[in-house]
Amino acid sequence: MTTLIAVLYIISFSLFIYGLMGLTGPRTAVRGNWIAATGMGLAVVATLLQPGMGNWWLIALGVVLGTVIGVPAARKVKMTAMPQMVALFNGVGGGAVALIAWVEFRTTEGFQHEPLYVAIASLFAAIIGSVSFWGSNVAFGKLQELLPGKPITIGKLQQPLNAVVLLAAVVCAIVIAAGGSSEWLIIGVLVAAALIGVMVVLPIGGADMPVVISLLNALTGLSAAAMGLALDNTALIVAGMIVGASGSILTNLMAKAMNRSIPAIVAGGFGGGSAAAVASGGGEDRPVRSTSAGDAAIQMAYASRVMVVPGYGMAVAQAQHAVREMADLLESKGIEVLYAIHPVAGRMPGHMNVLLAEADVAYESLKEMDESNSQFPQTDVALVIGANDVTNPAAQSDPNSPIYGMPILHVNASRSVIVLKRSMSSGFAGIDNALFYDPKTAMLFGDAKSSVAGIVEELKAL
Amino acid sequence: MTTLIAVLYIISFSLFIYGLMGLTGPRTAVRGNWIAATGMGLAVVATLLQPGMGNWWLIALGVVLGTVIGVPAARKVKMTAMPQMVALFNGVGGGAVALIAWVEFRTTEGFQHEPLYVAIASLFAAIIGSVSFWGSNVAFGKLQELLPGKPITIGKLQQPLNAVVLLAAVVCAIVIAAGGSSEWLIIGVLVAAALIGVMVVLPIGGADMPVVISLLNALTGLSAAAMGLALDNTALIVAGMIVGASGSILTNLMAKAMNRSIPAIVAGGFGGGSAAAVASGGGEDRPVRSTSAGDAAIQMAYASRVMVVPGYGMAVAQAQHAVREMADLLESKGIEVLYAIHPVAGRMPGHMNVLLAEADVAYESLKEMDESNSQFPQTDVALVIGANDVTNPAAQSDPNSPIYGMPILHVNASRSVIVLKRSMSSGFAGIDNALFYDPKTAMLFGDAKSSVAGIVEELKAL
Amino acid sequence: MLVESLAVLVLAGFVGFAVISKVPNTLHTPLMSGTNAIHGIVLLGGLIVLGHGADGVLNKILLVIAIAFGTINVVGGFLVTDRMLGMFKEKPKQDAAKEDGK
Amino acid sequence: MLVESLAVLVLAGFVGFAVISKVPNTLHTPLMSGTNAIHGIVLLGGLIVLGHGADGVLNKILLVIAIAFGTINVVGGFLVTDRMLGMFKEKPKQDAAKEDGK
Amino acid sequence: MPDPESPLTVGVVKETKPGERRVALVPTLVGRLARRGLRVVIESGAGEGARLADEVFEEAGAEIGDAWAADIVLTVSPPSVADIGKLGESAVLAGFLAPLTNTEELAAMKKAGIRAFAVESIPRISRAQAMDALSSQAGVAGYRAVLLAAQRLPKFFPMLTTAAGTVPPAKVLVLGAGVAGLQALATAKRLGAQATGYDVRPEVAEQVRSVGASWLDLGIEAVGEGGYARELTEAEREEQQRRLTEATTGFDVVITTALVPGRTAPTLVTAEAVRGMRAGSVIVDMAGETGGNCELTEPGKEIVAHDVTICSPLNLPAEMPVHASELYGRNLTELLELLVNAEGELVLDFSDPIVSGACVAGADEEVR
Amino acid sequence: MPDPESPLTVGVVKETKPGERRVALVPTLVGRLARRGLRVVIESGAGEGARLADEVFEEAGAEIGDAWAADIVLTVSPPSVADIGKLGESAVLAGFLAPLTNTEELAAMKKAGIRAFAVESIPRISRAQAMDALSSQAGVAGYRAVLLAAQRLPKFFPMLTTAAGTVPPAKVLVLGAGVAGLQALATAKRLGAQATGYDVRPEVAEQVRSVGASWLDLGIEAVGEGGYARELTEAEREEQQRRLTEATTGFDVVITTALVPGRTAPTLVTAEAVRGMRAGSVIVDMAGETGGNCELTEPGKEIVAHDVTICSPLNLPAEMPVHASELYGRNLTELLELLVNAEGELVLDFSDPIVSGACVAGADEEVR
Ligand SMILES: NC(=O)c1ccc[n+]([C@@H]2O[C@H](COP(=O)([O-])OP(=O)(O)OC[C@H]3O[C@@H](n4cnc5c(N)ncnc54)[C@H](OP(=O)(O)O)[C@@H]3O)[C@@H](O)[C@H]2O)c1
Ligand SMILES: NC(=O)c1ccc[n+]([C@@H]2O[C@H](COP(=O)([O-])OP(=O)(O)OC[C@H]3O[C@@H](n4cnc5c(N)ncnc54)[C@H](OP(=O)(O)O)[C@@H]3O)[C@@H](O)[C@H]2O)c1
Ligand SMILES: NC(=O)c1ccc[n+]([C@@H]2O[C@H](COP(=O)([O-])OP(=O)(O)OC[C@H]3O[C@@H](n4cnc5c(N)ncnc54)[C@H](O)[C@@H]3O)[C@@H](O)[C@H]2O)c1
Ligand SMILES: NC(=O)c1ccc[n+]([C@@H]2O[C@H](COP(=O)([O-])OP(=O)(O)OC[C@H]3O[C@@H](n4cnc5c(N)ncnc54)[C@H](O)[C@@H]3O)[C@@H](O)[C@H]2O)c1
Repeated sequence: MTTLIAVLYIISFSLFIYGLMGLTGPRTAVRGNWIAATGMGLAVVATLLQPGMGNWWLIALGVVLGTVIGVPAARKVKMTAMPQMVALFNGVGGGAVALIAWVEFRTTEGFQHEPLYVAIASLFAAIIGSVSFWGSNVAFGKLQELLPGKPITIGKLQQPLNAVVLLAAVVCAIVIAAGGSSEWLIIGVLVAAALIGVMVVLPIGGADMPVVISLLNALTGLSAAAMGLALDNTALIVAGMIVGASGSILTNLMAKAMNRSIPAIVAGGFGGGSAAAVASGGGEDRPVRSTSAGDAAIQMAYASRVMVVPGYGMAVAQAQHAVREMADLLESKGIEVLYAIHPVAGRMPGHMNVLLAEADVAYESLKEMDESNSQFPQTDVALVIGANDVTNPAAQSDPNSPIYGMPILHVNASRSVIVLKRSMSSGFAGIDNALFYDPKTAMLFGDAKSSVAGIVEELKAL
Repeated sequence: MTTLIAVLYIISFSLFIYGLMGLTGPRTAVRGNWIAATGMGLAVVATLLQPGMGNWWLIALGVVLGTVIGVPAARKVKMTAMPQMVALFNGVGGGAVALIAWVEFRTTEGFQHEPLYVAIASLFAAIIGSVSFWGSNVAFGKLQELLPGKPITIGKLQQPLNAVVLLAAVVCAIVIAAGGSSEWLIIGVLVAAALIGVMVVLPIGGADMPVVISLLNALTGLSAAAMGLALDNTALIVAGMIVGASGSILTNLMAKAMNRSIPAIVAGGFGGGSAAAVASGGGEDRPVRSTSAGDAAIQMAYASRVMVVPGYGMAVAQAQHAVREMADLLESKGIEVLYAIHPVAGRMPGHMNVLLAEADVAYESLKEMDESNSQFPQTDVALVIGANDVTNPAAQSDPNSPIYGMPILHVNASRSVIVLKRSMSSGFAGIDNALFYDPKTAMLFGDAKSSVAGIVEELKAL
Repeated sequence: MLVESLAVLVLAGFVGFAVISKVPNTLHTPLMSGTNAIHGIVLLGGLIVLGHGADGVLNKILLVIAIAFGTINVVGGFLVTDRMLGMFKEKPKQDAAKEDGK
Repeated sequence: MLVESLAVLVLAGFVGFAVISKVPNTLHTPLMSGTNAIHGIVLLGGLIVLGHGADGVLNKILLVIAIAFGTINVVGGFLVTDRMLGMFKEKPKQDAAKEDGK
Repeated sequence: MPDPESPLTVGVVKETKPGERRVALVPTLVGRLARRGLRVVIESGAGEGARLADEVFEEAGAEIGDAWAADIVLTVSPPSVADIGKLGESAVLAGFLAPLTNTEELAAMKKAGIRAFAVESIPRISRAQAMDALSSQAGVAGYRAVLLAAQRLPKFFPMLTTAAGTVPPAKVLVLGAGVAGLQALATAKRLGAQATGYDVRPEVAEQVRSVGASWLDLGIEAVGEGGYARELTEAEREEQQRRLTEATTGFDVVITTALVPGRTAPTLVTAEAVRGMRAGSVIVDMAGETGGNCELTEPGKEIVAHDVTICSPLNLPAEMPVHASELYGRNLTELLELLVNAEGELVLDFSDPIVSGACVAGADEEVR
Repeated sequence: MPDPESPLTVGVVKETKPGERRVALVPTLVGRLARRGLRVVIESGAGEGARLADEVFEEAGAEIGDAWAADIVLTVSPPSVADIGKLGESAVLAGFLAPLTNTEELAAMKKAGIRAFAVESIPRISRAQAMDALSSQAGVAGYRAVLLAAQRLPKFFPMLTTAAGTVPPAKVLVLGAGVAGLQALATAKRLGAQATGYDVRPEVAEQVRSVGASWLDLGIEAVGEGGYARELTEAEREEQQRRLTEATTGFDVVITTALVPGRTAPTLVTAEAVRGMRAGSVIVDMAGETGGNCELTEPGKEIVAHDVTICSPLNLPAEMPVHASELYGRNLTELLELLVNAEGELVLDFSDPIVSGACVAGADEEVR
């Protein structure tokens, strides 16, 4: 029986790994997720097959409770509230670890007859689990706007206070490992860890939350692995460690994609450094959504029509060749690519034509303004490359604007808009563009040529 | 002590993995190899630390013998003979496994008091080890031209014979596992496996040898892993299995790169299908070296000067934009890129100029024939893109050639030449080009535009 | 026992490390969510400890909560991940367009 | 014992699988050579069996040969790989050019 | 005032200036004006220069008749005092009117009570871009200037490596990178020349590079009002000339477009610079109208001095009458659509900066 | 025979044909001939058309003098019978000699004992590419033809989207895709036009596409000897005309280059096709010399028929004399280097297919 269970465990963690591999590519992600879920089902079945299992009713109670709470929560949450949902799920996972460690402490009278490594692993699991539970809950609260999203600090005291609490947790843990068996010790560990979780996450700004959640996720994985060591359960060890490792890499990737460093974020939590600042240029404090070449690539790769809207910035960057290459790639995937040419895009009559002809773009795919405007509503992605004034809705809506009365390209009639430019600064007319603050719009900052080259690369990798 | 050894083993296989990761990238490969070697040293030390080790003199004898034979062999082998050297090293590894399994059989009196899995693992190791030893030796013999390079078969009998021998090996093994302890049984296993090794590799043509060696390499890895299971040695299990898995992937990659399928190759060995046919088009049977976009990319990435030699094929493929992109990438790596423009390249005066100007190649990097010819000797890679007649040495050497007397670009004065064209077929003048058979020349077959695009992709991945 | 587990631990770490190499940004959040669901495996810990009979009411309560937590983590995690991946499902493009239109 | 070993085996397989994803063709042969050197680890098997005392002359002879074989595999393998990787070493380009000139 | 029964008429006159082949309206636009309730009257033969026969206009819905008697009269070049006499009372006149130089004609218009709109005077604000005839015609001129230079140059523009030797690319310098200059740069580059641009306004450097040309940096700046260049000081001008003379020597083709509206064109290419150029080189001076940017220019003529061909075409857009007329006609149509409301009534809203800016005669009375 | 003290002289004569601005040698090549031991004598004013003053030749080492009296005389266009009389006895003459049409002149040469080498007759083998004056001048002609068409067309070549509307790209059709045709296609494409090519030789389709143009497939083939097209049969010709007439209608510019050496040029553009073209369209007929590819062509003239401008320039390369002379001069120099050995002696090796092929007078005697 144990052999069978062990083999099932091996199969199940193999499924986790295989599923995870799938999750890293857009085409295999959906299937990957269900493969991992299958692995999980197998692991649960294998565990229930263990000889001498009892307390079936209580087990059923727990599972039913979890299902009843978890399924509707996952089903009903709005797409925009996904991140906090993940935070919550992560938190309860950490909570479970902490609780199990606590019970282990209680049933073994402070790990008295267990090998030292079991005690250490359990205590590690308890601390990290508790940190993760409380940290995740604070993250959830912030994202759900139950707590203020802005960093909350208690000033200079933050850092020493964090240090003291951490020390308390470690000391309690050492006393237990050394033989202490008073229940207050484990409660001390759990509470101190809880305080750390709360105090580290509270001072972190909302923009950094996804990275923090990912970090807590990796930590929960590690705590699960530690719990696996303590319980001598291969499935726990492997699954936990994989999550710990891949979660760390992922956290790093996410931080990089957002141009943040993990130490800086965590230091922020510890009271050092300043908290996140969202990229902004024009002194505007309206929120701007910025995106990456990878996302832009995926968005376009799954579109059926893309409209390229070139402007002076494409000319300055001399990005026309790169744009053509991108369009070729998209077309080879069966996506229709058109170009919306505004009459005064650029700085001379026919500026865009000259450049696109140089890059050998077919004349037929160049659309005049009127035709373009009737096409935008059937367009999945409008890719604005260094155009600004010619897309500015102020020309239609604001009689005081210097460009009032100029016909424009209604790019925001399309399903989504990606704007490639170097900063939030204005174009020829020197005025702000409301398009950039539209919820449909994502900004890809950087020189147009290198941004497009980046997209090309990502498209090839898909 | 055992704990220390176990930890050392863990460290050592971690070094293997880390080293292997390094070996997959050109920049980290050298270091990766030495990291893996360090891991190996550690594993040996850890093993020698085992309590109760003896026979030190004999051990020393074996190690000294191996070193005395291995080091000079590795040092002196010519670069062109590397593949057969690898085959030989792989073979002795397999041989070692087979010998150890044999001794295990002898010292345990046919695995009589060992768990079944030990017997199975040992027998598996014995079979695979022996196959690998003999197969590798045949591969070595073929590459070293001790055996004829052409496929050797015994006709229709091949397949049934192979089957019979395989059956014999398996039957002997089963009898042993079931309790048989006659030494003839294990000898039977080893000999039958040896026969398989020889008979499967003999019918495979020389061109497929690298793939076969890689396959045997993966098999030796698996046999090492099996031996590790039998000896309950983590280091052996992990290292062997990693080689088994990565070796399989690698074999697959190699086969793909050579446009061959592994089943087809092995089937060839088993007497089915026909053996490898080297790509050839012009009915010529002189050998032509073909290369891949990846190799071309690496060759250029590590050059200091690349000369692009465009011809009519670049025009037909309209590859000029892709060529420019490639040159930009190379230049960003600090490599000098020049274009050698032959006066009659293409089909009209100035054909290449028109195209390269369209792609915005700087006029300064276009070199006339005379200047180009004086630059080739200082050029690392001459990249001939769809040019043919204008590089044909027959124009200088063969008074009967229709192009005799036409000045040509002396591309083969450069350190290496890569020719991009679709086939071995001839150019405007309709004559064969000796350049393509020059040992310095590698052919990259395919439409010039897609070949260059492939090189661009590989350059980005470096 | 410990050392074999350590070997497993280290190898699992390498697997986790090697699997995540280049992930497009769009998949960061689903991937995080997916790994999050996988560490719901802690549910197994609850099952084992409770299944092997933890005495005392408090222990039982704590473990039931732990199991419930673990279950939420697992079930919710996979479901949420699946929803996030909606955009990558076999696309019935026309329908999606129609939905927008409605 | 066996099952823990199996877990290790499977994980190691995944590691091997995940590590080799995209390798430029030029590195195929050095990589093959490098993995070849690593399976020289069978040397350890010889050491263990001989070290723990194999009786009989034939056994001893066989094991000494096995150890010699393993050593050749390891030592030769790493050295040959290193030579193959010559082109990727920190390039003293000028020297190479001069060598050609000589 | 206007009667739906007898709609406003728009007259398109036949140009009389020698060499003027453009026409102020093309047949495709007749329908557009008709939709505004306007009747188009074409002077017979008005479209001849642009190869637009009277019948083609008629097919499009226009009438052939006395265009000068129409309510609104469209011209390409400024009408003479005699022509102004042919206009009806309180007629509206629109076209190039050269308000800064044709003072006599302007006085005649004012006296005759004509309400005249000069396209040159339309303020260059974003909303007015579609009416910007200066831009549309400058674009044509820039393109034609390069064709002219390529015709006159006894060499290839592009680089060509051939069996009979390699021909280097021509080096083209464009002085003044406004609309015409940029178009010239882009066209020269297209034809394969090495194009270099220069302008006093330093921010133009980016624009020059954005058409793929390179920038000649002399280190002199002069930015004036409304996006136009200001006149340079005496010292600046000398310095500029000195440095330009040095730089010019190496070019095969020099195209000059530097105008400061209403003032004599600055001398950018001195006689010394011409002497320094290679035999066979070509200068196309587009500023001939205001005296020319080259010291040796004879406006309207093509001369050879020091073995350098110096062309000073005064009306390049007229050499490409079909598209030039098409673009110009659309500019005027846009302007008319601002002056005539949806009911086809003339409504001059002088609070609109375009209307007040463009109006060079007849505004004062109406505004007060 | 030749005396090292008195080296062979090479004479470069002044062209007399009206409009011929090329010269058979340029100063940069004088030194190259001198290195072969040849003395170059230039007729005064020979370089004028290409803006090459006598002094420039002198600086390069040439003498001004009686070029007709030289041992070897280089010309651009075929000399008249009178000119042939000026040649010294057994002089060598090289240049365009029109051997297939100028029968009278050829007879005069033979009678005078002149050894004449016609560059038109050099076989088109690889080794002779550097002497291939047909190719080098055809390249020039193709480029100039497009410039001419762009000048005459009252429209833009490139597509331009502007505030005053969008201008579509000009559609250019090139009939006959030899050297001149390909160069024309490439140049038209460069200028932004939509270029389409057609030829009877089907293998040219790939070449047309290789310069970025598209191919007009009519389904008629005719491949002759030596890479030239053969004459079509009557039926084929009719079918071709019918289909071409249909296709031609949509184009703004048609450039024809279809020659079959020594025969009347095929009629590719019928009067009907011209009638079908839009007003203002342009035809450049490069085959004017042999009658023209367009039915309405008047060789050497520019006419307007059915509102279509039909140009038939007979000597396009002469309009770009500097580079045309440079390329032509190099072709002749390569030929001379084949006729004169390293010691500066004239050695006519009639076993060489180039020498025997090019020699149109004086060969028979020597060979036997
Ligand atoms: N076509 C004509 O004839 C003509 C003539 C004169 C004036 N204009 C005027 O010019 C304007 C044209 O509109 P438009 O939308 O084309 O241009 P625009 O409004 O001037 O905007 C261009 C945008 O491109 C961005 N950009 C510049 N360099 C870039 C680079 N290297 N990479 C990426 N982005 C870059 C700039 O933002 P960052 O700095 O943030 O990157 C800028 O906001 C109109 O206002 C028009 O009236 C046109
Ligand atoms: N420049 C002139 O004025 C002129 C005029 C007339 C003739 N010629 C003659 O043309 C020749 C020019 O020499 P060249 O070296 O430029 O050309 P070439 O000798 O004609 O060779 C071109 C090569 O390009 C390859 N190719 C064709 N399409 C390709 C594609 N899509 N992708 C990759 N490769 C492709 C062909 O091989 P695959 O089919 O195997 O791909 C062919 O061998 C000379 O013989 C010259 O005398 C020149
Ligand atoms: N509203 C709009 O969108 C719009 C439309 C068209 C033009 N404009 C702007 O109007 C301005 C002028 O346009 P234009 O094409 O009619 O130009 P222009 O014909 O008035 O002048 C041509 C160029 O010559 C330059 N110049 C003047 N004196 C010079 C000197 N001494 N040396 C060198 N260069 C000199 C000027 O700077 C100008 O760039 C530009 O800024 C242009 O962007 C704006
Ligand atoms: N040896 C060489 O490398 C070399 C050099 C130059 C030219 N050539 C070859 O010589 C040939 C002709 O060159 P050219 O440029 O002097 O051409 P050309 O002036 O002799 O003829 C022009 C073109 O017109 C075409 N043509 C003839 N009759 C036609 C008809 N009825 N309809 C349509 N097209 C017709 C011909 O096929 C030819 O392509 C080409 O094959 C060219 O490749 C070879």
